[in-house]
Amino acid sequence: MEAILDEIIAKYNYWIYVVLMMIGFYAMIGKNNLVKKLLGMNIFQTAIILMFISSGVKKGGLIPVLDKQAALEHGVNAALINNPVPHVLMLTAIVVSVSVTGVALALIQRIHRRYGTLEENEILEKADR
Amino acid sequence: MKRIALVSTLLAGALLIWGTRDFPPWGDPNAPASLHVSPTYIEGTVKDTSIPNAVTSVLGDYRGYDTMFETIVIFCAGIVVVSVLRRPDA
Amino acid sequence: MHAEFSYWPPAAVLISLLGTVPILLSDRRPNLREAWTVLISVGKFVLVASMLPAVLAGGGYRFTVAEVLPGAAIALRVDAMGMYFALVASFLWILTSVYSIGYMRALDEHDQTRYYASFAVAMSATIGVAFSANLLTLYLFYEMLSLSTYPLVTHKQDAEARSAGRKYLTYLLGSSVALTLPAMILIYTLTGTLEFTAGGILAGKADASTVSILLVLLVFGFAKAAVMPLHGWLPAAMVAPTPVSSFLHGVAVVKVGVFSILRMVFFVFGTGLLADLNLGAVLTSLASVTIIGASLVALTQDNLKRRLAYSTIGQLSYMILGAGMLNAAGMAGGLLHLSMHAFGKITLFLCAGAIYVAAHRSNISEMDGLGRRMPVTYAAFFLASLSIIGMPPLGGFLSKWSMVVGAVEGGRLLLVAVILVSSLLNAAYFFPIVYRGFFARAAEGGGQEEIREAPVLCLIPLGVTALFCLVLFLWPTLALELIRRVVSP
Amino acid sequence: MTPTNLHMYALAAPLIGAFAVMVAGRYSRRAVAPIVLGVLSFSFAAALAVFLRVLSGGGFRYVVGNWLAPYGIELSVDHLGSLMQVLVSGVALTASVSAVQSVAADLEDRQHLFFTLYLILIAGLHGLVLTADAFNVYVLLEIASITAYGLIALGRGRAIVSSFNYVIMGSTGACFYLLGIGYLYILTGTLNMADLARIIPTLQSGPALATAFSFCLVGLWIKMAFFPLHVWLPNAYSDMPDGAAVLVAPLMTKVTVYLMIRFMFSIFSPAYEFIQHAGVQHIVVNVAAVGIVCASALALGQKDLRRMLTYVIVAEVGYMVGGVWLANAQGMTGAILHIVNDALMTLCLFLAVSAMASRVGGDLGFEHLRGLFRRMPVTMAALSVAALSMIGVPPTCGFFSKWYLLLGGIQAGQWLYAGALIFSSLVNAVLFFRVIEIAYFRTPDESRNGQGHGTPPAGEAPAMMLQPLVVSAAALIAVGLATGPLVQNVIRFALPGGI
Amino acid sequence: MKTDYSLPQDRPIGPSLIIEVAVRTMIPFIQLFGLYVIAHGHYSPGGGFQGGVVLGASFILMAIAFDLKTSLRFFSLRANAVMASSGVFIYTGTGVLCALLGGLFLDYSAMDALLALGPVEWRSMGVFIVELGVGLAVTAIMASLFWDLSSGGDMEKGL
Repeated sequence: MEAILDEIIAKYNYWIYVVLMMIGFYAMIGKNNLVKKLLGMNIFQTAIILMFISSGVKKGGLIPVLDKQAALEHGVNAALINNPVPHVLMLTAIVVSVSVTGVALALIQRIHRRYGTLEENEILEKADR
Repeated sequence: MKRIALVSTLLAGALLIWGTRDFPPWGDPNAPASLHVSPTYIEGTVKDTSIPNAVTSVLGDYRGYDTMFETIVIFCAGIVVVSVLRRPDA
Repeated sequence: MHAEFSYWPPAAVLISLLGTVPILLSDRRPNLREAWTVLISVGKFVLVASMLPAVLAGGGYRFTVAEVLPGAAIALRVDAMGMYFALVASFLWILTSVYSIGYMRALDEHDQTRYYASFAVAMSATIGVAFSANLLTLYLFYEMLSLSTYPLVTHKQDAEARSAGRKYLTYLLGSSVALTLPAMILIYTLTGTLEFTAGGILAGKADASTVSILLVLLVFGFAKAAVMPLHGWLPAAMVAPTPVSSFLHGVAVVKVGVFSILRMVFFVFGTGLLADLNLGAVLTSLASVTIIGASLVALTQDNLKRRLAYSTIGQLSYMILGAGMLNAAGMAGGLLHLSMHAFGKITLFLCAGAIYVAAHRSNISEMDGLGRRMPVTYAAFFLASLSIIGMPPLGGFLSKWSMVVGAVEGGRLLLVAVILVSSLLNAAYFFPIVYRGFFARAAEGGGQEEIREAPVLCLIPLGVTALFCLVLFLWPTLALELIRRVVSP
Repeated sequence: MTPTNLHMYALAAPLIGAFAVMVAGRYSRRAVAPIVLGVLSFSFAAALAVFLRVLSGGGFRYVVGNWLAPYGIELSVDHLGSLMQVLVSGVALTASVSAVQSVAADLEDRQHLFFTLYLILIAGLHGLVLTADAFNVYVLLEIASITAYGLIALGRGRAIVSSFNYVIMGSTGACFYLLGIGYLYILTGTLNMADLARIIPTLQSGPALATAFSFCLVGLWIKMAFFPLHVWLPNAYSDMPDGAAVLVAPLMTKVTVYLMIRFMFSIFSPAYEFIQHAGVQHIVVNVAAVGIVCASALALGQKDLRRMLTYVIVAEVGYMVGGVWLANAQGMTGAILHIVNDALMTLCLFLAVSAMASRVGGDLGFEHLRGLFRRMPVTMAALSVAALSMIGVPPTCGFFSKWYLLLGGIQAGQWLYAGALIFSSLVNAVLFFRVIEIAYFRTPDESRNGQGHGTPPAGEAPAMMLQPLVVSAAALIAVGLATGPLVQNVIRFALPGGI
Repeated sequence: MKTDYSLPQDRPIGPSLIIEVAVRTMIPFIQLFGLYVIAHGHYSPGGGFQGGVVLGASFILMAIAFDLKTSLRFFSLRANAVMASSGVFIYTGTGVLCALLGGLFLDYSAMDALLALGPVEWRSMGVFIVELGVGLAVTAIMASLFWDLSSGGDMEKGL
């Protein structure tokens, strides 16, 4: 019991994003409304971004923007500075998710204009006809 | 449908939680992610690229290849939206 | 047997394949087109025959196209067995193409260009099978034959032809993909090669059960041999124009099936191995069932071509029977029957075609008295049927005799009985036709009077083949010489 | 050997071309085709040159931006990658020749948008086959997917709905893959494949590693439409414009299978998948077998040529995944060989489809195919060749990959898989001969020709569509005859050590 | 549950003087800030994406406050397309240029051959160039995304 609690407390960040991820994933595949699917997708991606960023944190670390002179004169102690790589990766991931969201929204608009609804089942029965 | 969704969601969640068991705790400065590659970036950024902002240097230079495609991704998004919405039969 | 590298084998195979180009180009000019056909068929025969001396001298030729799989190239090789089959096939093709001209023109058929073109492709495939150096190449040409004959079988393009074509491909393609291919891969896994080598490649590589499974897979996999129960495609294929039935379904296609099986028996399994595991019985029993069964069914058929088809099914199994005896005499008999039956059966089919051209009749019950109207045709028919039945002085006698000898040597009297019974059955389903032709009274007003012989272009070929049934009895030397090299290398 | 930049030029040419098309295409429609064909021919030539260099001098690794791995992003131009690059650029070039024709007809005033996406997709595929960086794979996958979404959405009828489903499924796959990569990153702190491969064995393979592995794999499976996860593919592929289908259908799934191979053997090791998790291996192979059977059965039920082909594609994915997971050299060879062959077969089939569509009109329901053999003999002949290759009739290339796959299946004792292969070849025979029979015997009834895209002009498709079709059909036989050298000189080096 | 997602047929509130004046005065500063974020990415948090988004936002704000046509007057669709393409082209072109100059792809230090700043300085320069490209592309795409999505493709009437 104790052990499990410590485990959870030590890694609560992961638990949070896993819960978020489940919410998003369920909405993506379980919901009937296209916009809700899309929202689920965004939640999912946010969860992943959260995970990456949290993996870059160091307790009491500084932001990875250095003082040029100080760095040149007497180097840098990497242990004191947060890990920049997750930020970079997540910049990419964010851009990707923005792009996909934009595309999806555009598609949703056309679908709505064509079928007059955003409920998947109604769309499908209209589309098959 | 919904039941399948629920089951697969719970399954995935359980797997992920199970997976976190041998992760380093949050903010651990000795996590592998903090020890293996990233220090080189932090220490190298100024003398390699004379860019004090490590994020920018990694984004634009060390991993510039990713960033190039990232730009292309958003470019594609723009074109897709244009091609989907701006159409005569709309 | 040392085989030296040469471009003759591919030339012999490809000539008719490339020949399709001029045939297709001269679509609008029938005379030119048919001139090409005959020219190509003659050229093919010459090319094949030109390699005969080397084979008789104990040598041969080989040619490798591409080393596609380790230990299994696409390669051609000319040996005695292949040469034997190739000679028969390419010689008969000449006669058939002459006959086709007469037949197709007399009936004024449609799409004759397509007909001649596919015929040429099928011929390439046949010779390719004969000259294949390994199982892979044989499989390649085997499939090519199935596909190239499809347009011929469905030439009529009506509903019946379509369903026949469907049946044709289902049986032939299906069996080869579902049975032959796995068997091939098993052999390859066991031995690491697919090369045809005298005495077989499986010896010592596989246990009895595997070998028997392989044997069954292959006997049925080569469904062109029409071993029962995979024979249904052959009667169905009789909707094709008669030259097709006569040549392809009397000689090329079906003999390719048998030839492939014999190849397997002699060059993949090896008679020695089969004898040790005494699996010859498998072959002989399957064959006997087919022989008797097919002959019985043939009795009931009224459509002449269908009767001939069932007779073919029966006769094909003779060859498998002979091979299954696994002794020199039997195997020789089987191989000899390949050519004897070829000449006999093609004559019969050509006669059927001639009757159809002249009298537009295809049912035996309508053929009363036709013999007096077309004596040449009926005479040829009579000779050929005698040869099939196995009466001296005709070729069929030699092969059946040698098989009987083989059966007696092997002490398998049951097989002797099978051969005799089926010969009687053959007589039973052939003689009535001849009898009706000559002696039965034609129904009044049947319009018998204006029926004349078929066009001369049809008569010459069937006359020649009928004569050959006789010639092969008197001078079978060449055939026997080639066969000797196969059964006792 | 000294690294060359040629493969980067092969990748960059379509990109630059895309921007050129985007800008120039707005002003003159005639500028599009020359640019597209020009850049694609250039990148094909460059890819070919690289391939020849690799054949002579062996593969090499290339660090973008001159940062040594694992700090910079690394590309691996080895035998397999370079072969794939040649395949991608070759297929792209052949397809685009026909595409410029069909797109000009289908959506005339949005050509430049179409071809911008088209070229970027090609560039993305180039990147995918070269990259040796786990995260880079994610970005490139998204590029390929987003462009594909767009191309599908340009299609007819239900296309937008299919495209949206693809968006959802595709992003799910991408997210799963990203999650897996995140786990790997947290465990190892690196994203470079070689570096990962170096570190992973040192970790005690705990739950996290297994989670990472399974999530990445499932993500890729979704992207490649591996059987239970294939639902998005048939609609998406049958609704997209033919000009796009000739590119997407041959390449996307195959490249993803290639990525799975990379992932399984350059990040993880055969030891990890096949020895430590042998049970998983058996399950996957059997799932693949079931997938092949089900997809073939579903294909039998289709009444439309395009939809039939899409299910055939799903079945073929089963072939390749199963072949990889057979865990022996034969199966692996077969899988890689089948990636090449299946790309070519699918290319030929879809080129034929778009050629037919140019004459019959958009709807390729079977009853619209009547009498096509007389009207367009060349097209139907090419289709028949591709059909034979699908059935697996020598000497077409389809036979030889099937041969290796069966060999591997039998050696691994996976009888279910081997049986499924045989079954699906039989089903393919039925499928394609049904089509050929309709086109060969049935005479077109004139009443129907009125509707649809007006009365279709009789006769063959335009030359721009026939030439690539004939080329691809010839390639099927040529590659088939060249199987021996291909396996000996290329694929042999691509097999991972230890299997 | 069926909801009505259709766009509002006409703008609920007419043009309001306060908003327009406020926006008119804000936009230049917003754009200036956007440029600053792009340019200063080397020394402080920021860079092409962030700055590009801010710049794009300025046009979006314009489209919201006035209406779509107004923003199109300042930033035409053609300019938008050219800007987006050229932005991405700058990035790719830089990579190719480095390769052509004898370095590897995207190896900025190779551009030392053009103008001797020293390889390290050139790396920083190169990053700046590509960030500029990214900024251009993102600005253009952000604006066009908003235009298309808000007006449903016909550039008639925004939100």
